Amino acid sequence: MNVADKKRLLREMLFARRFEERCYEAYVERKIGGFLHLYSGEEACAHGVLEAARPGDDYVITGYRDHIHAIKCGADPKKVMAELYGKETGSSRGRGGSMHIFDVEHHFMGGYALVGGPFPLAAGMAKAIKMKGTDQISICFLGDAANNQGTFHESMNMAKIWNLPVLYVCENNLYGIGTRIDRSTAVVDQYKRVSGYDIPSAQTDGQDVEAVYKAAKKAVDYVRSGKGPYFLELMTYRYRGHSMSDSNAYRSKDEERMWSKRDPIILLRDRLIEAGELTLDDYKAMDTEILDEIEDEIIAFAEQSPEPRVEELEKYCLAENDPWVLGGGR
Amino acid sequence: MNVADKKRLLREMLFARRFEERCYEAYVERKIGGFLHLYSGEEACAHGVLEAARPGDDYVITGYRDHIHAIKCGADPKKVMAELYGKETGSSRGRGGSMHIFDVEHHFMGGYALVGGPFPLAAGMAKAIKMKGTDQISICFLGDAANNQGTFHESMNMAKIWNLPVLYVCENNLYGIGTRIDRSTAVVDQYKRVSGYDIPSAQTDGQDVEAVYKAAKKAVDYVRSGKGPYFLELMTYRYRGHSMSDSNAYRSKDEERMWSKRDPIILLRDRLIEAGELTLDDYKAMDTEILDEIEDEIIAFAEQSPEPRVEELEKYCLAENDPWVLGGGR
Amino acid sequence: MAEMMYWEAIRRAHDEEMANDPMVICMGEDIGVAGGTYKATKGLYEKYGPERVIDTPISENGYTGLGIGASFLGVRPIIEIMSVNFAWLAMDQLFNSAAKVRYMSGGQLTAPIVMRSAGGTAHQLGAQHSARMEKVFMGIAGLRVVTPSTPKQAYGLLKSAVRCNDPVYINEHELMYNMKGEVPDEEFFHPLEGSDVVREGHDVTLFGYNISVHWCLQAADILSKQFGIEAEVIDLYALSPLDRAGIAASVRKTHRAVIAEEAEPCVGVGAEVMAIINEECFFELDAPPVRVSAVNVPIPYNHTLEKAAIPNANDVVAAVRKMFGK
Amino acid sequence: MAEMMYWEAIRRAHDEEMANDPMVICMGEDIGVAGGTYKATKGLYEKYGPERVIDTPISENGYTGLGIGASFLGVRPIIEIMSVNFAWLAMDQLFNSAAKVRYMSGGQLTAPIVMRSAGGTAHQLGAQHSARMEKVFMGIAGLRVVTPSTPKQAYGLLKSAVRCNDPVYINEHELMYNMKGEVPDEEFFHPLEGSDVVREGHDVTLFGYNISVHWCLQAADILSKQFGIEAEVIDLYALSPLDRAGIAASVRKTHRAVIAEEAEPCVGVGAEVMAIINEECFFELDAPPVRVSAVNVPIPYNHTLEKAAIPNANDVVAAVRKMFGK
Ligand SMILES: Cc1ncc(C[n+]2csc(CCOP(=O)(O)OP(=O)(O)O)c2C)c(N)n1
Ligand SMILES: Cc1ncc(C[n+]2csc(CCOP(=O)(O)OP(=O)(O)O)c2C)c(N)n1
Ligand SMILES: [Mg+2]
Ligand SMILES: [Mg+2]
Repeated sequence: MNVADKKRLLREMLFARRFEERCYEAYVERKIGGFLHLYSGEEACAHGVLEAARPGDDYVITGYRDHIHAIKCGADPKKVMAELYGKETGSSRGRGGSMHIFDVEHHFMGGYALVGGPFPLAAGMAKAIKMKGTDQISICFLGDAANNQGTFHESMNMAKIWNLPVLYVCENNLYGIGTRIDRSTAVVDQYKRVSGYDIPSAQTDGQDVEAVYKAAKKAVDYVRSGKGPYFLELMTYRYRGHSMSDSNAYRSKDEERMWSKRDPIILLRDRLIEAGELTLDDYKAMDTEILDEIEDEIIAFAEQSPEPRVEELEKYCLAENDPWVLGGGR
Repeated sequence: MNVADKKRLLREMLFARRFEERCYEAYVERKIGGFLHLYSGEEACAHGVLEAARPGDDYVITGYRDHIHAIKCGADPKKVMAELYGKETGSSRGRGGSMHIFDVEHHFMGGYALVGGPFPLAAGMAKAIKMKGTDQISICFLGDAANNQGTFHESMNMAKIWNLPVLYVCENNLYGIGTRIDRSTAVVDQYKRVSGYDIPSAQTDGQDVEAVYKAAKKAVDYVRSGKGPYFLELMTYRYRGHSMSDSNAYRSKDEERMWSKRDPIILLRDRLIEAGELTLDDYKAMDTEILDEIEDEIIAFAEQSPEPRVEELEKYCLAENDPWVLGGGR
Repeated sequence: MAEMMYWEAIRRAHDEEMANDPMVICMGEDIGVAGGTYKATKGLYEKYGPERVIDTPISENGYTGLGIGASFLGVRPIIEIMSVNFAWLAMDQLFNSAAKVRYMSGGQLTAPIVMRSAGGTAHQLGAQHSARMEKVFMGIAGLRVVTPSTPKQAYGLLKSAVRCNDPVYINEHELMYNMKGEVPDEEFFHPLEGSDVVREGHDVTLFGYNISVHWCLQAADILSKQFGIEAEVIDLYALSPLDRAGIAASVRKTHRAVIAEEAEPCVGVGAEVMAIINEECFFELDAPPVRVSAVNVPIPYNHTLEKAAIPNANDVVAAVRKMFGK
Repeated sequence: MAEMMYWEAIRRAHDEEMANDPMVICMGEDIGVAGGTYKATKGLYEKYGPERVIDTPISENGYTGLGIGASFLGVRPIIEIMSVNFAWLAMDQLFNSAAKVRYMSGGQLTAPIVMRSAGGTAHQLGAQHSARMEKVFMGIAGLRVVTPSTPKQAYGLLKSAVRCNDPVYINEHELMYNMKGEVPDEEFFHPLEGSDVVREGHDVTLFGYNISVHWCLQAADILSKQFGIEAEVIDLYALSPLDRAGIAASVRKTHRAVIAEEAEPCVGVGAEVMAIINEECFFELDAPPVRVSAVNVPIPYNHTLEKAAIPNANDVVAAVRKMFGK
């Protein structure tokens, strides 16, 4: 990664943080409803991995904690925010909400709310890629606790026997809601769990975006070269509760403090400052610019956008005017 | 195992073989309906393992290929055959059929027809044993292909984190119906698949009942001592098609011949003869006795037993006269 | 008689049943250390320990099956599925194992489990967290289905369900956990079959269950005050088996029926109640029975669309007015 | 017009669609090398190879999800679930992913998969292999459900299902795979909505689907010959959405209705058709509609009990005779 890339990444990650924190406020203001799962603290995961891939071209899928993955793939943050506001201009036309961001144009194939659901979907996208013969890959981001779902096992096995171009990224933030990983999981090092499928894997610091990038590069190259699936575990931490309705009482302040010392944004910022590539003032200016952009463009867009029309409630349930429903193209 | 035990085991296994082959005939004669899965060729698995355990006291569960496990637990072969005949005297009163033999009195907790279904049920029985604080164990027999079901993964993980006294026995006969194990499974050595749950495991020749007994003894002792779950893989082969409706065309004659040379009954018989503990005449006499018993007692019982009464069609669906349905014991 | 919230009533039932019988356990995701998403098991982990209040991995089919297996040996597990939407993952064990084992073992073995979950559409939880699935549970022989509309029922139904020898599914509602109501101070077991007349009337019967009972009660009030129509309201707290006699008795009296259900109509509670009415007392009807149901779509996130998808008391009123031409 | 068997018709549809579009694949347990339990994919492995005719591991939810994911990118998977009883394991992906994705993505993404399976009670397969689950599939928005009663329908419905942009579930019947019937020689696409009048009559309408259409036809014959009752028979090959207009039109003509279903009655096809009749043409009815359904039990193994649990043509005749007091 060259300096320009690093600076861009820094900006992207800072943008992600500010975006998520602004969602928090909007939720408190009751502009956003439903379940809201924020990515603060985990930014280096999506950014490091996708930087090593081809966002917008490779196919990406994840769970309910999905805003940032969508944006990094190329989704317009305005549309993502409008989705959270439930507006017709939202990325899913206000029908999806926070857990169901979609931007198919940019190959962001959605956020799904059933834990473990995306594992087989990602393998399926890889199967399609393989049939088409392109050099794209399928990338699935999911949490640590999701790996206890049966779909994990079934998908790893299928991905391997059919040699599918899929990269599974485990964002291991040590908890599934309020349950610590060691209370739910026999083997806590997630990268070790795929030995039963003969899938190569690695575990990496998920707070250092450069480390993530390096590990992901290797993983992406492996998968893209046609060698089959790969499993990458990133050790990370979420700053906020599981969702907005989570008290977060199950974690110690000490643990939280320890992790906040390894903030992915600060880590990269300080490294750039140390290398003389950035000043604190540059950083502050960047931050101000981001905050302004979020307020003046993104929130404004979401606020001003229209709601879906009630007359269109039944739209998008089934395909419209599909000729085969009548038994043929005529 | 002393000589008397070995001779008894030989008789039990020969009985099992003759019982299953007689089922085959009865099916052809249309006395038995539905799906019928025979155990011929795999006798050393159930016998070796349960010989090392406490059949009738330990809790045993398996899939649809279940006659012999039930009998080894203590189920009366007459009742098992009557079940196959669909009679009221059958072990499940004619309601279950071949795939659903139950003998709860002897702690044979049933045959289940959904592949992978018994994995969590077995863990649950182990949980109950643990709560009761007895030194019983739960034993689950299932096939190789069942291990690709999500319940396998979920159950192994739970059995380990809760340290449950359950022994999983994989009867690896190399096929799931007509699909060879290497076509459906990334890691064909099944005992290796449990490393992802930190469960100890072993692989053993499943045709040599003494070898099975030895490996099972170790496994049973481990589980009974409270150390947690164990996984035992037995390499075996079924002689017949998957069920009576299976053409068995997907296996080569060579392969079949190779395995028939390691017939579990012949292996033990010849070992006893070689050691001077048995003559071929003894064996033949034993066989005749078994055949007579099957015909004169077992088949006769099944034939002569009455069918369930149609008036009792709705019995056994819900509990009868359960006081709590009316809101209390009064 | 104390007032308590729906969740408190459920918690109390858990607590009493666990105190009464050491074989009663509860299990589910985040029910232990965290006390349960809807607080149904709050404080029980501290009281009964990790062997009886079990935080499970995210393995719905697995831990449901584990509970069923334990129940074979006399354990009485109360299995929480956080949201009914996740129950699709556990249907295999619930239906293929629990609901069938008594029958296919010729009565030897039974699976006395309780499964409970939050069902129903709450506030903007989106398509994958808003399904109403009671009809799926009702359709299968060997399983009982109940659904509490009040804290009292939530308490008493769970108590009886734990002791009943059949597997019982309890359908709770996400929006009702904070609802308040009277619950008797003394121990109380609610029947698992039957139905309740919660308001007497003679012009029309409004059938509801769970949250829709409240729409019916509201609607009955409006109908009485504004239109002079006296509606009888029946609470179908038992969805399987349904109370055929109770349904028929009320229709014989009022000669008209409206069924309010939160779910989409197709093969739902409304259809079944209509079928029962047709079978039991067709000639008593003065007008065709009507169902008030959701629009047949996955539930949208947008609040306005969401509200438009789900029926409410006004829709019940409108249906009755139309029936009476008022 | 050639005679072929139901399984041959399904096989032909697979073959033609796979030949027509390289993105059509099929997947399931033992469908490849072994040719499929009911031969629906016989010979296709040899013709199209392992990348398109895929023997899956025993991982129903996994491979269903895999098919859905592939369909996001334009693949058209035909997913076989060997027996509908195993579909409980795959409901999560079918309902939570395939049926909801179009709606919750605001129309961006669709899952044009076909899932097909043998449903229905065959010969003594026992409780875990004999469930009839069509009602479960019907109740969920976003999924189409069809069920062929003849080889011609089996062929034409699968062809249209493969091309349709919605997910489609096809309910086949274990006892019908060897049934013979005419199938047009030229390519033919059957509509996925509507219903067929398969026998005209004016005294009563018998509604059937899949195997129960044949009971209705037999019953109509007996009724005509022995009792002078001329029954109209309607084949509800589309179970979701149901043909409200077609159902109502026939009842307006005959004023009487009997619905024959192989499944237990509770929240089933019979209930829904009765509800539709009540909603569409209640005042046209000369008698209460009747459903002829299975007894509400898991299916027993014993042959006599099994037969007693499942309805047949005689039960339809009896229901009509009772209705006419004959
Ligand atoms: C099938 C299913 N079960 C349970 C839930 C409830 N739930 C939502 S998120 C979650 C924890 C997931 O943890 P993890 O996979 O580690 O992801 P993280 O939230 O930590 O990013 C649970 C239990 C769900 N949404 N779906
Ligand atoms: C959930 C489920 N899927 C598929 C089937 C159909 N089926 C029955 S047995 C079987 C193969 C199982 O093979 P294995 O576990 O190796 O046991 P074996 O028959 O070889 O003893 C399959 C696919 C089933 N009964 N249940
Ligand atoms: Mg996590
Ligand atoms: Mg096998």
